[in-house]
Amino acid sequence: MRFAFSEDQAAIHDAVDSFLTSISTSGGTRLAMDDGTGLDRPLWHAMASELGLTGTIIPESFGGSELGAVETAIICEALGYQVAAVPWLASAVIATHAIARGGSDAQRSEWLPRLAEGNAILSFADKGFSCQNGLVSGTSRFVPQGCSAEAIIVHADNRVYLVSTDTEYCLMSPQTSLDQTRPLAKLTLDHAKAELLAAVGWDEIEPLAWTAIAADALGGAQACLDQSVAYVGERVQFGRVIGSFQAVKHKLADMLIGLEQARSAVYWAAGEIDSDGDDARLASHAAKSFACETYAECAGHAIQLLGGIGFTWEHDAHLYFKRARANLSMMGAPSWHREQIAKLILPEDLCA
Amino acid sequence: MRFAFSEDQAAIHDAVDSFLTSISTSGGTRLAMDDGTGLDRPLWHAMASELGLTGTIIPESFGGSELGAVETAIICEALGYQVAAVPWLASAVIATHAIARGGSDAQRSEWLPRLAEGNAILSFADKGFSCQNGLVSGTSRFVPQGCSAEAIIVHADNRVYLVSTDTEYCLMSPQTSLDQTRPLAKLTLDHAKAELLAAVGWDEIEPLAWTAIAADALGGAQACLDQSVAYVGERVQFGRVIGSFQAVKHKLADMLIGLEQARSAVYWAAGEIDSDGDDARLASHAAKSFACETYAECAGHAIQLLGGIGFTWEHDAHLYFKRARANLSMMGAPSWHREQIAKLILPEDLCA
Amino acid sequence: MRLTYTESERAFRAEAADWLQSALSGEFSDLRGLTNRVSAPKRRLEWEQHLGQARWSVVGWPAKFGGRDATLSERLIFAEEYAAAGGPPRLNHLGVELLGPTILTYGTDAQKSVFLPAISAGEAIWCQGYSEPSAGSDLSAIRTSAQLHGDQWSINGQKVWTSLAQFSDWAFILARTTPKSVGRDGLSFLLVPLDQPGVSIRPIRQITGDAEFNELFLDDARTAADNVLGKVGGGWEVAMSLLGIERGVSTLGQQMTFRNELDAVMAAARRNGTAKDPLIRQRLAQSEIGLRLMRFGALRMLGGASDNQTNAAITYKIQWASWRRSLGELAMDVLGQEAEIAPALPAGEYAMPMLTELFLSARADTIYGGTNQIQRNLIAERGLGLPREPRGDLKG
Amino acid sequence: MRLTYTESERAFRAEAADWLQSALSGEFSDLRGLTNRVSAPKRRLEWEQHLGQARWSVVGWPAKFGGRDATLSERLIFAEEYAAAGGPPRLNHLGVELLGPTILTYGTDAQKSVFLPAISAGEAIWCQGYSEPSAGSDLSAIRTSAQLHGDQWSINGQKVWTSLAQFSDWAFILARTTPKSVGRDGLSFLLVPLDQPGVSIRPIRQITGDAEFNELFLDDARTAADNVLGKVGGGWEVAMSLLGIERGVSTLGQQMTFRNELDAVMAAARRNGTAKDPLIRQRLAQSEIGLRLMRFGALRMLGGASDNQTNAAITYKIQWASWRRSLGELAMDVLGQEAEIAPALPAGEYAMPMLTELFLSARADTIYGGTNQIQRNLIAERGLGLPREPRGDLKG
Repeated sequence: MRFAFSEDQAAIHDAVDSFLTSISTSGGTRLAMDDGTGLDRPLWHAMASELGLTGTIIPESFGGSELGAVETAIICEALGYQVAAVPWLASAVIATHAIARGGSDAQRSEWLPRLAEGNAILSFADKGFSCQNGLVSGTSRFVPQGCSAEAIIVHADNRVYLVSTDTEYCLMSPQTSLDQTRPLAKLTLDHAKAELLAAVGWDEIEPLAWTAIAADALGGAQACLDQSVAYVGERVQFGRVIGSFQAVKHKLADMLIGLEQARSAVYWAAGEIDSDGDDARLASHAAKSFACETYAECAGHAIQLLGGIGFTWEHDAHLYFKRARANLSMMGAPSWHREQIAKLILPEDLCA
Repeated sequence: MRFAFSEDQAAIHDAVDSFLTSISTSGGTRLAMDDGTGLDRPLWHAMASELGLTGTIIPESFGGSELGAVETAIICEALGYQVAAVPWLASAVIATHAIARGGSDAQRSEWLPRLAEGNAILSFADKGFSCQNGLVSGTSRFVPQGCSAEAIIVHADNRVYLVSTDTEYCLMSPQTSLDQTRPLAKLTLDHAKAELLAAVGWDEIEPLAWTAIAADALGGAQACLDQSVAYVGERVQFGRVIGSFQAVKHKLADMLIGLEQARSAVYWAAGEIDSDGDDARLASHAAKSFACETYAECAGHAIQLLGGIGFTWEHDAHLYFKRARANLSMMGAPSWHREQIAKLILPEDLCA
Repeated sequence: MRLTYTESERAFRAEAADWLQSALSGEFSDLRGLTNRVSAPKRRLEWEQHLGQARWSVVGWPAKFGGRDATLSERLIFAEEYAAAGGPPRLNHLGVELLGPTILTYGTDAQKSVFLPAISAGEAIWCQGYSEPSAGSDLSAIRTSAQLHGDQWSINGQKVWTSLAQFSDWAFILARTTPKSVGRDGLSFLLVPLDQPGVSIRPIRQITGDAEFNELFLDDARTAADNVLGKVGGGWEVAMSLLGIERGVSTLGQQMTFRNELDAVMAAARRNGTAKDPLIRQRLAQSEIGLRLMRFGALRMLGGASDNQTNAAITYKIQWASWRRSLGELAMDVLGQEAEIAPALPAGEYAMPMLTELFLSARADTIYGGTNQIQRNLIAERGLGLPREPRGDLKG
Repeated sequence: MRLTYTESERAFRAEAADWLQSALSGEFSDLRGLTNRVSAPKRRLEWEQHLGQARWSVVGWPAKFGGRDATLSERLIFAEEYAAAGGPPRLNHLGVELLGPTILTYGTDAQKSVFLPAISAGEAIWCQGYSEPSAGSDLSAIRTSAQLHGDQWSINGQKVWTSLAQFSDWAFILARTTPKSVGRDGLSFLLVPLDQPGVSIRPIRQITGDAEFNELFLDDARTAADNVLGKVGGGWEVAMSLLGIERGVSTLGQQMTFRNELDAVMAAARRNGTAKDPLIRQRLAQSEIGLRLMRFGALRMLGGASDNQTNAAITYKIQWASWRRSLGELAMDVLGQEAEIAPALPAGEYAMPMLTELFLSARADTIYGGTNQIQRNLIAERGLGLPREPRGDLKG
């Protein structure tokens, strides 16, 4: 039993970190916000071509690097740190995971190589749909970066379908959403032809998806802490840097306390998924609820510590604050995840 | 509309405060704890004989001073401040209120004059009983100062009964309870003869009872704050009085913020009861839940601020801490009271 | 303690309700239910003037300045009815609620007769110039200077977080009139017209997408020598008195807005069924409690209750700011992902639904007018007598 | 990252489980399930010795001092099995978990060979003398002095909050060996036998009714000149290293106790039906999460994870202390008024049911070993590099 990154994992961590630190800027994110796509194309292409990050969970035989959940979490964390506006979570993690795990050889051959190269962008719709006779119908207003996706992984009754967006039975419309770094689109399917990804159930997709969102939250929370620490170390009021006041120090300490637990949660969940452990579901519920709440708190504290500046559009604090909120509600609110944990630890037949 | 004490109320406030400050000591409370009764007899007799406090809500015709809920709250607050070990809440407020409001002329004549003089001590049992053919049966382990009571006000199916403890059908046994200032006794009634207090329902007793507990909590919380402020103004660590550290100041500020709201809650509820307002029930639920939680927090913070000292038996902090807990659970936990408020503000037929 | 209304209070309520109802369902029906503080400034200016003509703009002021000499109860009643009728945010909030009462306390007769009628009539809209880039929590670090040149003050410096300055005619600003003075000494409270070459205003876009706040640049801005409120050099006292008012009577109207906001959250919870969720019910109940306690706290503070009136006042700002922040979070949890979607807007524009905007804007509540941290200092020092923190000697 | 166990780890687990099962269902069955830290001291001393004879008392220590050279995983496994078997609180917790590892780091060969076998064999029970009446949060304000007289230290002063001193043979104490030194300098870490005329011990009764803590009066208490751990004058470093251990590996065993406590709360909730209450379910789930995260936090901290290992360590104390305090409150809410009742006891005695005692004793967790406030300072200063607060010049 060992709870630390392997050498390979540590190397990936360092490589991704230094790559993103050098190439990802909030300027890129803001351009992607302004044009409404939430898609920082230069960054996305660099991720694909320079580090092959778009294919990390794709089998080597389809052009990927076949890495695990821990590596996925490492990359999510780094992208979250940058509030990067890329469809990584929706396309390279969730949709790719569904196809790699659930697709037939034909489906895998059709999609995985293009996904690995970053040439195909997909998204997912986790609620609001039903399927009859291979035709999917329903509406979801919550499809991340849906307007950039050529196909959607759709969940209906625990089965997973692949639906092209390029048909008359599919209507995808843009919306202004709170978090503009991953804008939510409205998807309506009206008896749209769907391919079943037969080898996987939606519940098998969830743990990695939850953990990936949690890892994004972890990275974002760390960024909020780092930016706050930097600011309070420089800002002077009452003749002292404000970082010398206990009210400020203790708030930052609380952020670090939360973050450290969130970090344990994310990598515990990823480790459980990688080792097919009995606790994979428990751990990913824990990671999703804990890390996302920590992010929301840290992003809120950052605004508070930055004062007026943190409340301006110009400062990046609100990008984190809004993404934190989006992470919180995406694929189940914290209280829902905790209730699922309660179901696991308090089996009904054991209750009075 | 005026939300301030009348001149009479202010005078009662000052008189009770200075009387109790001069006569009530935690030494008296501790003696009452040690002998297991939770009954500081010298204090009780002084309350009765010197200020007539045992008869405040009794009509003048029965020897009382016929005061209202605001005055009751004022006295509860003062007794809570002293963690006084007297059966005021159970006997002089709840039981007396039940008889004064619900008793026949005969019942009132039998009990109220003796209650007014402090010569009769009663208690109450709010759950665990049923009545058939005028005979009450059941068990409660939560009768405050029950071993000192000659009769008990028993709630069964929203009716209110008066049961003597001096019969073979009534078994009252002492227990060691967390809060020794108002020890809980175990009461078992086995077809005990009961007198119905016909003119009142238990639900009519509740608002004043809840408000009285809340007022006790308010006083206790204020004492915790005052004692903490005094201590941190003297204790030196790191070459400074610890009250100059923001971590300490801000905790105390939070205590005051809670207290001020608790104060509004208690006197709002008392005012609503006195003016028979539509919101009497809402307000007393609010007071009970808010003030009791504030007390629990303030008592906990006081221990934290006092450090090791606050954790000793010798220091009074634990008397407050334990009484705060007892107030919290007596007659409905805060979450139960909030759920009742939710029922009032979200009538079911208006919900989707 | 009297929680019921008198006959004449009930009559006052009926009169106010009738007038508001007729105005907001007639000529000003476009403003009914508006909640955004930067929307429709031109119409809201007309609304100020309409209120003024009917003597409903400043009911608590003396009649000779355009008010009705309303009692505290009546002011509360008017605020309740204003909110119930869906009255829009007051464009002249700062003039009506903060500066006016301060002029009533510190103004000369001449100042009163010039400035107060203009406020009550909706002819002079005011904004507040306190904070500066280096003087935020530490307000006494103000650097903006003012020097008397003949019969005029010449003012130089920069203010920030100046709410609604872009719609205002005047600003009340705190400036250093004693050269080389430090801290609270040597400051004066100046009344400065904004329509002049020495003043420029740059709106600051906020996380809501709106620009309610502004930067205010003063480059040899001018005002008449007697446009000082209180004593020259005595500005700190006036400024603090105004902040006290901000925490005091001005809050009753605000509470009615809070009532509307909480009602909107409850309505949303009923609509989508989360009103049946026990966790949500707890939080809705707690919000209801919090709002009621603010109301009675304000009444205690304003009603001359002898029991710790100061403490009620001093704890009020952090109470409402924290309450509203929690309400914003509750609203988001009630609505779930729904709250994160707005109707499609032109690219580059950004506006969220009302309850989402509440969630965002509430993040400023715990910052402006003294952060929650500064409030706790103040409560500990003034309310509990604890020692102040040692000041450092670094320059900002 | 490997979350599974190896073959040899599974074998170690089986061996430990077998031994513990047989000991605690046989000769020591009276101690099984005991949770109170002051109960049955004599039997628990025998238990220490029994563990020592079978080399289960200090599994992580080198074999030559009575241990088994256990790996981190094995230590974790032993702690899990110890808790699962219902092993009682270790009477020599301070010797085994804190002092022993510190001697392994700082001790001379002579000290190791004298003190370590005595600890592992359960022949020397230890307590800790750090805090003093004027040196609590500010530990460096220690006044207890020690002066060398010939081949002996003479020690004078007073220690407080000395856990389990009444059952101990030795104390490790921090004393000022450089006269007139201040702060962290001039302190030494002394090993002092308690059975001597210069030492008196007064138990302090706590809010639980028990007396786990003591005052320790040192009036010309004596110890041999070479009973100094680390350098003379270098006691601060040794003391801090020990506190680091307190926050480190010693916590794994403690977590198993937490597991038992949480299980007891869950069992109570199932029994009385509150396990169906959605509010209680949220809090039980959150407690479960918190406990799991402590476990993985500890593994991260101890397992040489490169990612912020220090931060994991530095945030650990406040995590568990706050977690346990919440658990105590949850336990009370689960049990309701039931929790407030104990079986009738003789007058003057006071003992609460196990979960109520948890509620009470948890109030000390956020105080001893550095209050939550001190922990936050430490986290901000060491973990985040924020500046220290200015020190004052008042005398305590």
